[in-house]
Amino acid sequence: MAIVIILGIPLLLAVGAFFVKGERLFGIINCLGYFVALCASIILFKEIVFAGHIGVFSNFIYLDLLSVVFIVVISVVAFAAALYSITYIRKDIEQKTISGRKARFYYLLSNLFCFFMFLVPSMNNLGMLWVAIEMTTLVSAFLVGFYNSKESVEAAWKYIIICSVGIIFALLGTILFSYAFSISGLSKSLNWSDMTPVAHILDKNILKIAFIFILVGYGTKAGLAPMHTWLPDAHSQAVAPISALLSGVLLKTAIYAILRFGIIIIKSGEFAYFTHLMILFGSISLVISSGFILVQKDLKRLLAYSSIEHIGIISIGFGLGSPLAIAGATLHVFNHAVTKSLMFFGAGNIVSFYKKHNMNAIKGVIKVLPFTGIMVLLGCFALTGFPPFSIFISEIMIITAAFSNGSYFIAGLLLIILSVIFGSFIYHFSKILFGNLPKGASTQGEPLSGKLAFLFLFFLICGLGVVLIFKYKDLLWLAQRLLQG
Amino acid sequence: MQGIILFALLVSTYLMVIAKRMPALIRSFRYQSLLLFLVTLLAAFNEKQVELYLISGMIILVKVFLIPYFLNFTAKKIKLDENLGLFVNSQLSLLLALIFTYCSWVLSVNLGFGQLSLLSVAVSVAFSVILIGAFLMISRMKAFTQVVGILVMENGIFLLASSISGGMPFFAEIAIFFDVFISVVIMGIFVFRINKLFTHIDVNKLSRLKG
Amino acid sequence: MLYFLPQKLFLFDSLSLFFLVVILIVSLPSLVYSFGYLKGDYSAAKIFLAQVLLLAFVLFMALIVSVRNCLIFLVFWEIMSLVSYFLVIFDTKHARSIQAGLIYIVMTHIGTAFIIAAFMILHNHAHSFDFFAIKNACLAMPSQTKNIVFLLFLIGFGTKAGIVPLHIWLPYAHPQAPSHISSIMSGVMIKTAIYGIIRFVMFILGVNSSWWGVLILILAVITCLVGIIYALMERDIKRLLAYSSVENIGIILLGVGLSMFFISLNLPYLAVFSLIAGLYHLVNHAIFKGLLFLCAGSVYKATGTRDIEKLGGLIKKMPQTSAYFLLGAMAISALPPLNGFVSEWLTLQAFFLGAFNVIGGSKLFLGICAAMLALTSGLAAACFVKAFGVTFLAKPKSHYAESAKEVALSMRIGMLILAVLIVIFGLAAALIIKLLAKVSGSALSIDISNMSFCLNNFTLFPQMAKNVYLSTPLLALWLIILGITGFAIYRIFGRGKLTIYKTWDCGYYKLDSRNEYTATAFSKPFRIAFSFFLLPYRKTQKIRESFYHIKSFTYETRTTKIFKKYIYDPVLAMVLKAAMFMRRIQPGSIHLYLGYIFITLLLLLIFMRQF
Amino acid sequence: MMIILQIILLIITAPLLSGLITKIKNNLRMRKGQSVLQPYYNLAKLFFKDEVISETASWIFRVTPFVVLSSTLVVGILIPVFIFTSPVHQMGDFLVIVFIFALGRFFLALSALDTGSSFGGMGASREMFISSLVEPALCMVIFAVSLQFGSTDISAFSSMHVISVSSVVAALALFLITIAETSRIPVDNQETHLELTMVHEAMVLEYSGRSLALIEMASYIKQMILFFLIAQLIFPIGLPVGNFAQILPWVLWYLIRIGIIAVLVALVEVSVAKMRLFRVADFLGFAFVLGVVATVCAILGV
Repeated sequence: MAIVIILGIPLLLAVGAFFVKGERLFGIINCLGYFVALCASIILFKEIVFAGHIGVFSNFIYLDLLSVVFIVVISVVAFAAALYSITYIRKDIEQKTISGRKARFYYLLSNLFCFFMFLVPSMNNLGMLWVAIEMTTLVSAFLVGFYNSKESVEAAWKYIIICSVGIIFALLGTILFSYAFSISGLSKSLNWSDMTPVAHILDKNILKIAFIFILVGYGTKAGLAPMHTWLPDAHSQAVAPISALLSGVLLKTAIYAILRFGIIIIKSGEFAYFTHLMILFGSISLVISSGFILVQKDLKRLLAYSSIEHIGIISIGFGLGSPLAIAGATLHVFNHAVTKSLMFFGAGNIVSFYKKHNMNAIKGVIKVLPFTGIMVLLGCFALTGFPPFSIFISEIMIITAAFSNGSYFIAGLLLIILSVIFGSFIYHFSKILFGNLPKGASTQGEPLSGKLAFLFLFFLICGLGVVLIFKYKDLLWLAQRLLQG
Repeated sequence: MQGIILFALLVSTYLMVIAKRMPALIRSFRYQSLLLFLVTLLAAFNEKQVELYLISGMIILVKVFLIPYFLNFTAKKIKLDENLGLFVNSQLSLLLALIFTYCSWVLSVNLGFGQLSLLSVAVSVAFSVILIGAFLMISRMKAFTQVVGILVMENGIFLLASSISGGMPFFAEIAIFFDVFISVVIMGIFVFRINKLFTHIDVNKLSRLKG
Repeated sequence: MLYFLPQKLFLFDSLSLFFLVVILIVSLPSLVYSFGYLKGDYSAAKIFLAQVLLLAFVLFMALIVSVRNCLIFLVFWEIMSLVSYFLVIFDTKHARSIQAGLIYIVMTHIGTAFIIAAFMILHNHAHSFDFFAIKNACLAMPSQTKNIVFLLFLIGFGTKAGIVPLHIWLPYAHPQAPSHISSIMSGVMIKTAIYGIIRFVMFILGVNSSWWGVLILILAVITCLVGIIYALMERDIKRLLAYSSVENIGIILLGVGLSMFFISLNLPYLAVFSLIAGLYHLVNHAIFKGLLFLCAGSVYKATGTRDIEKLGGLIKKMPQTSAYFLLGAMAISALPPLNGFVSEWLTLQAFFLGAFNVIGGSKLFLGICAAMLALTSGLAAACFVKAFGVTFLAKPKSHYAESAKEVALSMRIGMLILAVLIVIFGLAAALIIKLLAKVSGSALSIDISNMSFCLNNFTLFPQMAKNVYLSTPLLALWLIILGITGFAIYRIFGRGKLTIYKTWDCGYYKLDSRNEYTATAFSKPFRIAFSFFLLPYRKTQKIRESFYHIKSFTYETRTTKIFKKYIYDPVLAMVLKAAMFMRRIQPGSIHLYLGYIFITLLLLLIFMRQF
Repeated sequence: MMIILQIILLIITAPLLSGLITKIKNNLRMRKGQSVLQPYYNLAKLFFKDEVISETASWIFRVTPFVVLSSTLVVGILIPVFIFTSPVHQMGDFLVIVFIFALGRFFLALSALDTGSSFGGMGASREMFISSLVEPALCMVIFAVSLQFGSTDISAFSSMHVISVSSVVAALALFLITIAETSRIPVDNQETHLELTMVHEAMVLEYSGRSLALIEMASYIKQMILFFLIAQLIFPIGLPVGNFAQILPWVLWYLIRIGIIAVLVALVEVSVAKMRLFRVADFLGFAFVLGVVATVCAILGV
């Protein structure tokens, strides 16, 4: 019943946000709740690894390995975000940027947001999956427009419109899938647990067309270029913890959705089709994002584009489809979620101190905020795939897989683009991190809970990097089962 | 019978394409929803399913009354000038709409529906409604048209769903209805906000965030 | 299958041990030196950080040369780059060190990308990352693949080693780091790249066609000349040393490339011999370049400037430092009987022996390479005459030099150790060569039991050469004997008293430091002789009061860094241009964005059959 | 024993050569000219004069004369001039000579910079420039020569007794190099003290008295050795096993050969004008090309 806990806690907290006065207190309750959720998700993971899959409420909620992996990722990032929110929101209140009422509003929405994100991987019915994803859009739109400035409202509008349109195409795709299922003379159902086993008898042609709609639709949500356009706006305007959630896990839930349908496509024997499309979009995302990263001026947009790049890597990884690649991609989902959250928290601190997004106006962060500065520096290296941090491992796995699949072009592209992106990252961050104190600024202390969030994530980045080296066999074993459906 | 309704539905969509002003757009959207309601009602008659009756009831409730009412309400509230701001003038839009219809017919054939069967007509109408909805969103300046566009696309999808797979599972349908309604409300709220901050709802002018 | 944690992780064959020794030889004195060097300039916490980083740096270099698994190698390689980056940017207050660090880390990362590619291709054939598994797989590898892998390795490791034109980062990064770090980077770190080339190309991949050696020889010759010519032009002493590191890498690669060439011609003895020469120069360069950087650091510490035009006369103010620097300069200019001389002699000898044993045009090729090496050593001598002369001799040219004091004890000890090593490696050449023979034998997996390189413990005697000997102790002995003889004659027969007086000033009565010959003036003949490559240009600026009376007149002459100007800058500009162009696809119009989605969808539907 | 003799003979005969060249030059210029023994007088005079050392100078300035002299003498005992093989031939081979000369030059240049006079600096700069261009040419010549008998062994070289095209070309190259190394017209001019023209003289400008004498001595010996090498290339006669009986004709034969070279040098000196410093590069480039030609000839075996 771990899943019920996981789904229940955010709802309870959302309700609680109304009644509990004092955002400080509630912040602590909040992060305790998510800590419980985290533990529950890990237990769930254990269960699934042994049981294979779990269905509750007459398979209304149905989990297999893939779903539970995503649940774990979500719970980790949600916990970190909750931890970080305590200080962040308090700082905002002290600086009079938001009122106490608004803080509670924030907690309400963020909890709903988390709830719907938890819902996505646990839904069995593809229609409900769609609904859940659409709801995440609707809820988080408020969090994007939270500060109610011109930019943030514009970003929110673009976010909501573009994602809704994309998602409508996804709905179309879903319907086509169900059509393909219904004409195959089986009982009417939208459960992937029913579809996957019989995928081979479905009409390939319809499936292919349907998958295009799915890919474009959920791809929009996942931020695959060229449908990524909403992403930098939304991420750069959202509240910092929410930016972390958006780019850390929201994109991944969309990826999850794509994979759900992808598995059906693979099962129906159209593996090459799936591979080509995924790799195509992955490569486009890589190239485009690298260009934007190179000449970016806005700190948070820079991170947003790097999310696009990593989504590209992930989809290439899943596209390659060999166990190694899938293991790599799955790992990358986790690693990127963790690392990117770290970076967004750092960016949040920096921005809230300098009151600017423009990187030309930010100097000497390491002197002003030593802790954040060092964390961001290390995170920057972690994000660009330096050992001993975990992203290096997942990237090397994907590259190895690409080479051993013989797709040298993709591998070469990966290597080149990664180097370019690395270069531009170091360029931007060495500009903002080092250098002398800006006039009138003094070294700032940082409260504990903020530091804890950083350390928790950083521990995961480093720890995983090391631990996985030892656990690679289990990893591959899981990866082989991952896309079994 | 059903064929005629479908044809009328297509026509109502074309009416939207040539609509230059807000009320006209909303009115023709209302027609479209009504026709959609008729289609589902027919399906309900044929298939003798309770859910379908319920669903058609919801259509007439949500799409024919609630949403257009809400849209009109907001439109009055922010008393915008009623022009939609066309990128593409209505004649050309109509031409494009026809082309879209043709494309969707080709697509439906590709999908393997029988030539000129009622099903294929329904599917191609549905697709063309979806495409035209998307086209509306792209080719009209005002924020409202984008909301309407999404609704139109949603209608199209609903038509498709009800015509090819006899609708989705019941609760999914309900959820989707609910969802659509929520989204419209939220978009309405944002239209308010935009109007408050920018003193216009001309989304074409919303271009502070670049690159 | 991917082996993340291999069963057998470490490999301590003689090659690894050799490199471990080299690392230690330079690192320990630098460590000693650092205590004195860091004191005073930094806070205690920062000094602690610096020492920790230094130790980590040394540790990871040691790990690099002792692992036996490509992936682990890669991990340590990257971590080493990371640590060294932090050391380069250690003085975060200087914007220049940030930029230097940027150039360094980016270049080295690009290099690593090539290395990764090479490893992956090898992995495809071997299905393992273990060195020996790959070594076995390489026997059956098609030569086309081998060539590709070789080129990848060459670019990848060449970037780290600073082969021209990939040397671009080196003159930025090395001077900016604290001096003991510079000495380690220049002395050891770039040698890890040489280790990579020897280990992966010669030991694992195995040389299969002669153009590999030829290519490396040509590159090496270019590297030597370019490096030393730039060094001649420099007036920042640490940049000068950095460029001369480029040159010395070239000399080392001459040995290595020659060895490859001979392997492909199946001349085992010569292959071993020339690899010995290369390795010998490698360790020598580690020692004397380490020493020189430490001395430069002492000068910087004592005077606060690195511009040799502002120095001078330090030989009286800092006698020990200057003595060490002189020793280092003599060694690097290959003067007998010091170590640099031995290794350069070995390299030349390798060329000559090779020429005697190959046929036809190769003889000429080798001869010309040898001549170029000779030219390099001539230029190096000139360069270090300039460096030592202008920095330490004559009168102080500015207040920086006048206020100089001899540096702290720990620094002097650090330098002393290396200075002693220079002499030892010069005189005990035969013994060392016996050891190096084993190393290169195992590196090339050639049996050296019936090869002899020395007559006895004092005399080198290449077996293949007809009675050619070299005995540095004997040479030193005779030099001293005859020198003393000369001195004796001077004392005994010489009459007349010795007076100290002003330098002859042609009757111009106040001769001061402004009349001295500057470094720029010293290098002028070279600047003109190599103007086709250096493209020198001058800026003159007159400030006139009237037409007749010029108030002030500034004149500066610069040289063009052609690789930066004609290769790197255009490429960078192009990339940025492309990026700026790409940026235009996102002008902020939501309709356009929706259009993208729509168009993508349509295109996919149209071209569906292609997927 | 023999080697001591050789050194002494070198030391004795070296100034004579210089005097000889000067004499020939003067006569060619239709002058009476100084005596052939003039260099000896100069050395003696210098040796007993007082010495002045610049106050700017450091210990480098003082040790330089001994380093220069000893390095030259080491070459002197390394090359078998009158004897078959030097007893210290284990000390090194042909290539070592290049490096040993470099040692002397290095210190000379440093001492020139040491006094802080701009003449010294100029001389040092030019000297290092010329010598660094000499090195490749010299290396090429040695390469060409040693190709003929597959070794860089000196005794083999000095006992060669066949003359080939390659060795003649090599000799020509070596001749040019010698002109540059011994600071003669057209590269340098020993007689002038005009700052624009002098190179070697500028370096030793600050030296006086005994130190100067030692340096002069060293340069005489160096010149002698280089001439001997040329002579050996053009008139190769295998050396007999050295003993006292045969030494006398040997010295004569040796002197004759040297004399001929001296005449050639003198002819060149009077017939060409000194060239600009930067044309020295072309001059030595030509020497290098000759070296290459010699190598090609050697490869072709002619």
